[in-house]
Amino acid sequence: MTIADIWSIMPLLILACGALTVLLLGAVAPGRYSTAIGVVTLVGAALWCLQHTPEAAVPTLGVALTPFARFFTALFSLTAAVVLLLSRDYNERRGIRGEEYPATVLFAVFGMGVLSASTNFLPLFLGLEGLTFAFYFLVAIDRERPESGEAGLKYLLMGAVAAAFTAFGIALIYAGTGALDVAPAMHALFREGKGNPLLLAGLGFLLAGVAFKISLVPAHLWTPDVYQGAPAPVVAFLSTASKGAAVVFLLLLLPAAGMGEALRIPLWGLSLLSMVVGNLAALLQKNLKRMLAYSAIAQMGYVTLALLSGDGGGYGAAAFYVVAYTAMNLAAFGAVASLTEGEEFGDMEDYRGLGFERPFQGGVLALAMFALAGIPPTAGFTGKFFIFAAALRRGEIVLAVIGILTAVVSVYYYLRVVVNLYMRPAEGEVVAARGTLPETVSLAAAAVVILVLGIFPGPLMEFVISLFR
Amino acid sequence: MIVPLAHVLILAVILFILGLVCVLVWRANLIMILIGIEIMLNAAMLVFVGAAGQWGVADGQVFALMIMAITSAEVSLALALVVYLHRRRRTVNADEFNSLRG
Amino acid sequence: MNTYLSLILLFPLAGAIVNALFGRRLPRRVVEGIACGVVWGAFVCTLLAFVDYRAPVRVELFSWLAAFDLRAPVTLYLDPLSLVMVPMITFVCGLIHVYSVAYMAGDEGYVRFFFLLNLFVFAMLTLVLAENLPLLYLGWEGVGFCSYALIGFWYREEKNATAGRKAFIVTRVGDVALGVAVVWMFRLFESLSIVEINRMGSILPAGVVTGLGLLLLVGAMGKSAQVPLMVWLPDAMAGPTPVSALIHAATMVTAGVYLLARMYPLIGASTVATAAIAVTGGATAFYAATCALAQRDLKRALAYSTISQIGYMVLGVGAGAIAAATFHLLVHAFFKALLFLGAGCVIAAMHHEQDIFKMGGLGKQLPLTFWPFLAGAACLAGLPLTGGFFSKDSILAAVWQKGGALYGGLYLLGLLTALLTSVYTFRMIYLVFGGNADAGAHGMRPERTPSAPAKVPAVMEAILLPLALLGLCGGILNLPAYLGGGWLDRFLAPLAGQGAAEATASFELLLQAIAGVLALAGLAIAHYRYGGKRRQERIAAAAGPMPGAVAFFLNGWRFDDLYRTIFIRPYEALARILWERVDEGVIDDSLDRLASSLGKTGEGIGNWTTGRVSVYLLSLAAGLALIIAYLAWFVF
Amino acid sequence: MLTTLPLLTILIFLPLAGALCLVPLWHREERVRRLALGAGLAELALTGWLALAAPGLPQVQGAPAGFFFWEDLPWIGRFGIRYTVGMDGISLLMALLTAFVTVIALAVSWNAVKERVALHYLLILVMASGIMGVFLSLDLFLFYLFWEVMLVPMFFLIGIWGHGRRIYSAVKFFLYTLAGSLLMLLAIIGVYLIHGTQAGSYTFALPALVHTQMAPRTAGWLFAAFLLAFAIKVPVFPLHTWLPDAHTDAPTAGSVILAGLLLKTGAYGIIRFGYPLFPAAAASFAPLLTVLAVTGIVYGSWVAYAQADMKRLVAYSSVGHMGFVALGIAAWTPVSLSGSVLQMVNHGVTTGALFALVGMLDERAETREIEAFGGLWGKVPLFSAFFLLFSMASAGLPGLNNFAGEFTVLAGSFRVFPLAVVLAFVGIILPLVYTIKLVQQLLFVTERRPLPMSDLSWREGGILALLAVTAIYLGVHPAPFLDLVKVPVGLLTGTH
Amino acid sequence: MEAIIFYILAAVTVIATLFAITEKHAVHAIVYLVTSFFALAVIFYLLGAPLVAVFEVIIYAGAIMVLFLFVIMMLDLGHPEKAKRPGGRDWWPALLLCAITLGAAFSLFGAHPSAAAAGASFGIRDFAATLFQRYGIAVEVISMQLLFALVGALYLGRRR
Repeated sequence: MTIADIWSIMPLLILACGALTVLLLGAVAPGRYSTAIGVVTLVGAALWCLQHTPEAAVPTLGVALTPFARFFTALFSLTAAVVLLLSRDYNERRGIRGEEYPATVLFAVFGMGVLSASTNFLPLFLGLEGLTFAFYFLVAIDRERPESGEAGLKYLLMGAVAAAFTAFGIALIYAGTGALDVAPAMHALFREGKGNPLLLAGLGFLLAGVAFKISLVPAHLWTPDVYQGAPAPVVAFLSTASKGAAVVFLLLLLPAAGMGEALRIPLWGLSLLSMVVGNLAALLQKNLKRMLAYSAIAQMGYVTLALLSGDGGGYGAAAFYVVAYTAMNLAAFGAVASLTEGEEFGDMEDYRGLGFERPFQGGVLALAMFALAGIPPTAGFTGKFFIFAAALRRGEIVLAVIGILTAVVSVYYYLRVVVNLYMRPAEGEVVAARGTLPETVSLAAAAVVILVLGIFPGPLMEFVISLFR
Repeated sequence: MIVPLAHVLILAVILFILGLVCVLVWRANLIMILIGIEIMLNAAMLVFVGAAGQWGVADGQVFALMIMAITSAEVSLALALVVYLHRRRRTVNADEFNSLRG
Repeated sequence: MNTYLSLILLFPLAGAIVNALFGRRLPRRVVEGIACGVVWGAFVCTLLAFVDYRAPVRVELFSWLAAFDLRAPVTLYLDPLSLVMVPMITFVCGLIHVYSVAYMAGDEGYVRFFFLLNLFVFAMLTLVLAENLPLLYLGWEGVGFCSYALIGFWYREEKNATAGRKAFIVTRVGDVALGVAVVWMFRLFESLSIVEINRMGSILPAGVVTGLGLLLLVGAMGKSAQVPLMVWLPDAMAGPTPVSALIHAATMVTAGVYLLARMYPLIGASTVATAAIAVTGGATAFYAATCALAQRDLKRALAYSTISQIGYMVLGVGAGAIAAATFHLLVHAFFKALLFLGAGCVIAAMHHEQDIFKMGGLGKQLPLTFWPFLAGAACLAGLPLTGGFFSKDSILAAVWQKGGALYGGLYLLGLLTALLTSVYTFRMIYLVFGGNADAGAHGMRPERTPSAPAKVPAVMEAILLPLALLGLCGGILNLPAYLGGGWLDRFLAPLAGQGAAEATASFELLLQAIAGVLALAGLAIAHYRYGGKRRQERIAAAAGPMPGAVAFFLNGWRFDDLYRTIFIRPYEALARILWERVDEGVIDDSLDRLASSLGKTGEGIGNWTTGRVSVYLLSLAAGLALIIAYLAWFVF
Repeated sequence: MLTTLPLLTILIFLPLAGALCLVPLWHREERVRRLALGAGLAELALTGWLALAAPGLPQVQGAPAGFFFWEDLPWIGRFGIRYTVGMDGISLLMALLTAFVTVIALAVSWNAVKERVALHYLLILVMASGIMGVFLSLDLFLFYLFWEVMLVPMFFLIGIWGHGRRIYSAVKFFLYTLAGSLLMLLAIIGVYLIHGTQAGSYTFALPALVHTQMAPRTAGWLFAAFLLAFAIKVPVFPLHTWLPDAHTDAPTAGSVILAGLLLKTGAYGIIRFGYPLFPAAAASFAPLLTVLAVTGIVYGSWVAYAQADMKRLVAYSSVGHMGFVALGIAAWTPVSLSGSVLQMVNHGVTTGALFALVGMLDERAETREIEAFGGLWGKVPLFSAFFLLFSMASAGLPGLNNFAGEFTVLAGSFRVFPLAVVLAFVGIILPLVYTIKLVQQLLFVTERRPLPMSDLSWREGGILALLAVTAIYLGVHPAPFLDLVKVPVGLLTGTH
Repeated sequence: MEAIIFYILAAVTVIATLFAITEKHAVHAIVYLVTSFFALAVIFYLLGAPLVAVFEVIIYAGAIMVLFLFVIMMLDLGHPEKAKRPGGRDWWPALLLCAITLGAAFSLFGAHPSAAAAGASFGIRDFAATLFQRYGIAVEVISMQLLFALVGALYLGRRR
């Protein structure tokens, strides 16, 4: 390991050191600067990723900070920074104390960074497990609410089983090729005939495991429970960065493998089921976070559609959508978090009239809903547009049509939130919190990203596509 | 290699399935579910070790070791959670944790 | 000439606009002055134009509809036909405006009244002077609207408003046919100009011409209250009497005749169409005459007589006697306006009592009304040497001249109608003016009606005189050939196309003699039944239950009931069914159901999330099993 | 020279800028009203000036024939998406209508809206921007963007300030229209891809896409998607059921804009995009569209007759009137198309006015039950006169605006679909039937229930007078407007 | 010879595991499992992975399973009378799914062309070099993860 090596993985080191610093500082001065240090670390890592161009990737470590990796590391870092900003006052109000929380967030980002930078299955797996592991803990972190623990348990059990699937899948792939490097293994997949059976089996196990992470039907069932049980900022993080990382996982594998029929059909089914089940189940949900969970399932169905249309530009579309989706969900859950005063507002009815009582948070929440529904000029629209363009170019007409129809259905439940915010009067005294400065800043940032990506998606799209050359 | 890789794989997949069965069947007991996961992970390790032997590279063994490490981390957190929840609910029946649903 | 023509239209329009915009701020006299002034102004312009007239002129004022080959500018066209119509219209309108000033003296809604009246004049003149069909249609609908608004002028009474509505809708039915004819002609000729269409009509196959002719006929039926679209006119009498006189007797209702005459060069080529026109006219004439026999309401009786007379005109057109029809149109305008205005005087005198069985003895009390009214009645009945006699007779002569079984039958029907006309006319005279004023002493009159008639303003009665003169002497407009030939015939000759062959003088005399005898016979019958003492018996009988036939005629052969049963009720019921069953029940409900079933499905799917983690794990494993099984299946 | 400015961009974004200016004045309602109206008037003035100046301008370089103004900027390069806006005669007419109706909508809500005033005005202005964008965009992506953007403010208008089942109606409106337009989005992408593979360069620009060659089956499906989206907006029977609910429950300004503008975007879309992109498919769909259009004409008017709520009645009447527009489009002759465009404007004015009138009644009596009223003529003559005028316009009285459009449509369509035209003529009676029934119930007879009633204020009178003058002008002298659309219609139908 | 031992051990592993998962006493199950892991460790050894074999014994059988036992005892779950074996309704869907997966996996493995290459053997040195040179970052990650496992466990274990 040379200085150059260290230099090349500097962002990862920054994140790791940041996590440790927060942890250590917590022992010295409990809960004082942890959020600030966390945010600074994350922003620093993000800036490093965006600014610094290493001379060459260093494959010997199994990780290479390619532009792809740096982009996603930066994205996840910034997401985490926003989450930390959102969490600070939320945690205070909810009585979640201690430096464990910010440190674990940093650790999760570290895992994501490793994952995005991996060229080898081992770090890839470890990154994935590391970040999932961080979330086991984060989901269960609210000790005041029994649901939080329950959600953590469910997430952990599912996650562990999925991890076993993933591990077994990787093992089969390794058995088939004798190499843990991603690229050669994936190239070998469709080299002959219909595909190497052992590799296919491995990929099958892998897919089943990753489906859990992305929460694709039928591995989606944990999602509503966990979203409902976990604290809102954690859900904001879980639904954005964690899912994003899982998509990154597939983005690292699929382009190298190519989209053989053996791979296409399972993805096709997952995408179809997710779009249909997610959107339908969300329709009459009464709990906002559960509703958003089902919506997340559906949204991931769209991302899967993009993934399986990779040859038509779908990888770029999927990456773009990850960014857009991150902004939208940060806005949505961020608004929920910043409105929380005492108990979280679970029931949709709790949001009645808040659009006028809390104009800023309500407005951001409404914007997020429109964005998730894919109404222009928001990132949700451009993202969906790119996905469907890719799908049609790849010839996935049936799935595209079904996707569009389910998108229509989905608008209903997004609108329900807006309806409650603006069209039903508040009952009794409004107990929602007024946003604090960090919350306002983070929500505003998310909103701006949603709008900017909705109106000028060009530069980001251009950049994202360049990642897959 | 003392035996064909396929045999190792078959043993591994049987183990894996047994672990899966354990996970799926023992809904009444969190501990048993965790044990099932351990069995599955062991099956994965077996594949790694077998493949490492087959291909003659150490990566597989390293991976197996890492799995072991991960497992220990996971089990410790999982058991902590089990203890934590048991303190609240006095049960280790996984299905009794169903306040979140719908 | 251009100026005159434009002014003819502009005057009433300006009057209408001024009254509409400022009428409520102007003193009453000014409003009335403006209203009357503009019409007389138009009349003066008409006379000037008449004097100036040499050959047909067209004046394009400005473009209206213009899209590619669809060109319908506001273009006026003055030819003999319109030239004879316009003076009549402006003159009668002028008189009636003046009459109205007195008649409406006590009404608060005078601004609206005069606005509508002026607007009507404008629309009517537009109709007559229009050079192209859309413009004609504008006038056509414009008069319809004014008619609607004026029938329902006393809008507080539901009956009046409903009558206006009925008139508007029923005439609209005819308008549809007219509209179809217009667009069809546009399709055929790529032009909407009446002149051009008439010129090019001969190139069309007979079937098309027949179709167009029938469509135009239906259009005319609506406006001119011909069978079967005649039901609106009797009800239209709900309007103020000057309106009835102007719109529903003299001018608007004859628009259908005018239209047919206008388009005769085109449709005359089709024998089927002309025959249909003739049959319609004849049937209407007869139908309305029978109805008029049984009417109790003075104005309704007059209304049926109007329908009947217009039937004659249509019959005339159907017989190709454009000049005769126009002749009758003009004369009828005078005497029927006269009758209505006279009726207005009567009604005013009777405190708005319109039942003729409750009148009587007015001949002595209102002599200034009675005598002109009698003159009008003579014209209507076609007593020899009155204007009505000549005009009606020229139509009948033309029909006879046409020959053939159909026209022969129509001629006989016309004669029968003439007899009936005479009967009902004089029945009316006897009942209204005959007998004694103290009929109330017999206890038939409701107590609330004061026995003494009210004072009728002098202006109103004065107006009757010129009309009576015109009606009586109208004959000189178009004397029969044996008296030196008619001016109108010659004037309208260019239009008539293949006009009826000239009858010999002696033969014509014979025909006229027959008609004259019939008219007198009618008078005799009326005298026999309603004259002298028997008048009281009839009145007494009328108070009792009606015989079926009388009721049948009184109710206009029960066409109203028929239409209510087969059109109105089903329409209303279907509207409700379409709305509640189809629109909300099927179309909308299917969507709502789709939505709710989606929601239900979603809830069902949501139940999958049972909260029990074992189910989640099972589902996860199922996913794995499916994927692996598919892959295995795929590899083999 | 003023014409070197990016006038169309200004035109599109001026209302939006106005809307943003409202934000600092949030709680100062009187100023908000004035400012919003000022923005609307400025927009109207600008549009009017363009309308006067446009015909004299030389052909813009790089623009297709017939366009007075043309702005073209790159936007999302990789996908060939450009910010392309252009104005030809049809767009100009629609822009005029947009600015006009916006001003009306702003003015009618002056007193009607008492809560959340700034937001109300802001939404109207945003919507004006969106609609203006729809009428001016020539890049399909851009068009789609505006197409959906304009839904959102309307959703809020109905949902927040509406009556009755406002939330149901708002959501229904949104979902219904979105269902069609999302499928259209797929079709847009489809055309884009087909064209791209043929031409080698991907673009969403309409002028390029019209040259795409397509297999009939493909074209049929794509056109069907376009047609569905537009037909829902028009609305064409049987896709109309969102309309009565939305219109009825919307606040007055919302109804005015819905009827005046939103419905027009559908028809405009078919004219501008649907037919030119898929001429062959459109021709094969024409009989179907005709049947639906005629059914809509008859059916809408028929159902309107049964209504007890007058706003609903007017709403159903819209179904009938817009059927004429659809018929004219289906026939696709120069005359019928000119008529359709004219009818779009006419319907906007007439129905907008009727909604304004009904809104004024509702403001006073707080009911829209037809049965509740009666004898208004005696109590509020000015109101009644306007009501009668616009009712007659709606019933197609010649000399008023609707007739000009309807007649032109019918005259133009007869060549292609004679039978349909005959039936549509039957559809001319029916509006009269319900209109004068309404007039009779409202204005005539005597008062049924004592209701608080006062005649029009100056502001209301002014609005209605403006509308009335427009209606009469359009009825008497529509030639300038028809001339305006002559060139584009000629180009669209291939007759010059 | 080694092959025969392998098959015997394989049978032992499978049977021990089978007992483990059907055993209703958690403590007994863990004992069976430890047996299974011991057999597996020997298999690892036979397959040329002595280090993994050692760790299997130390960590799995030694540490993890003991941890399980601790928890069972701590939570007082060791009462066989309370324990309940899964009923039939719990078994059949699981067995069905697993049978499908197993069959499919078998058929996929069967379709795999058996690789002829018998790799060279390698020693602990190679293993260590691979671990710390090639996968240095992985060691970092795993150490972080273990640290956070500790953090998490402590956090959850903390009494309120």
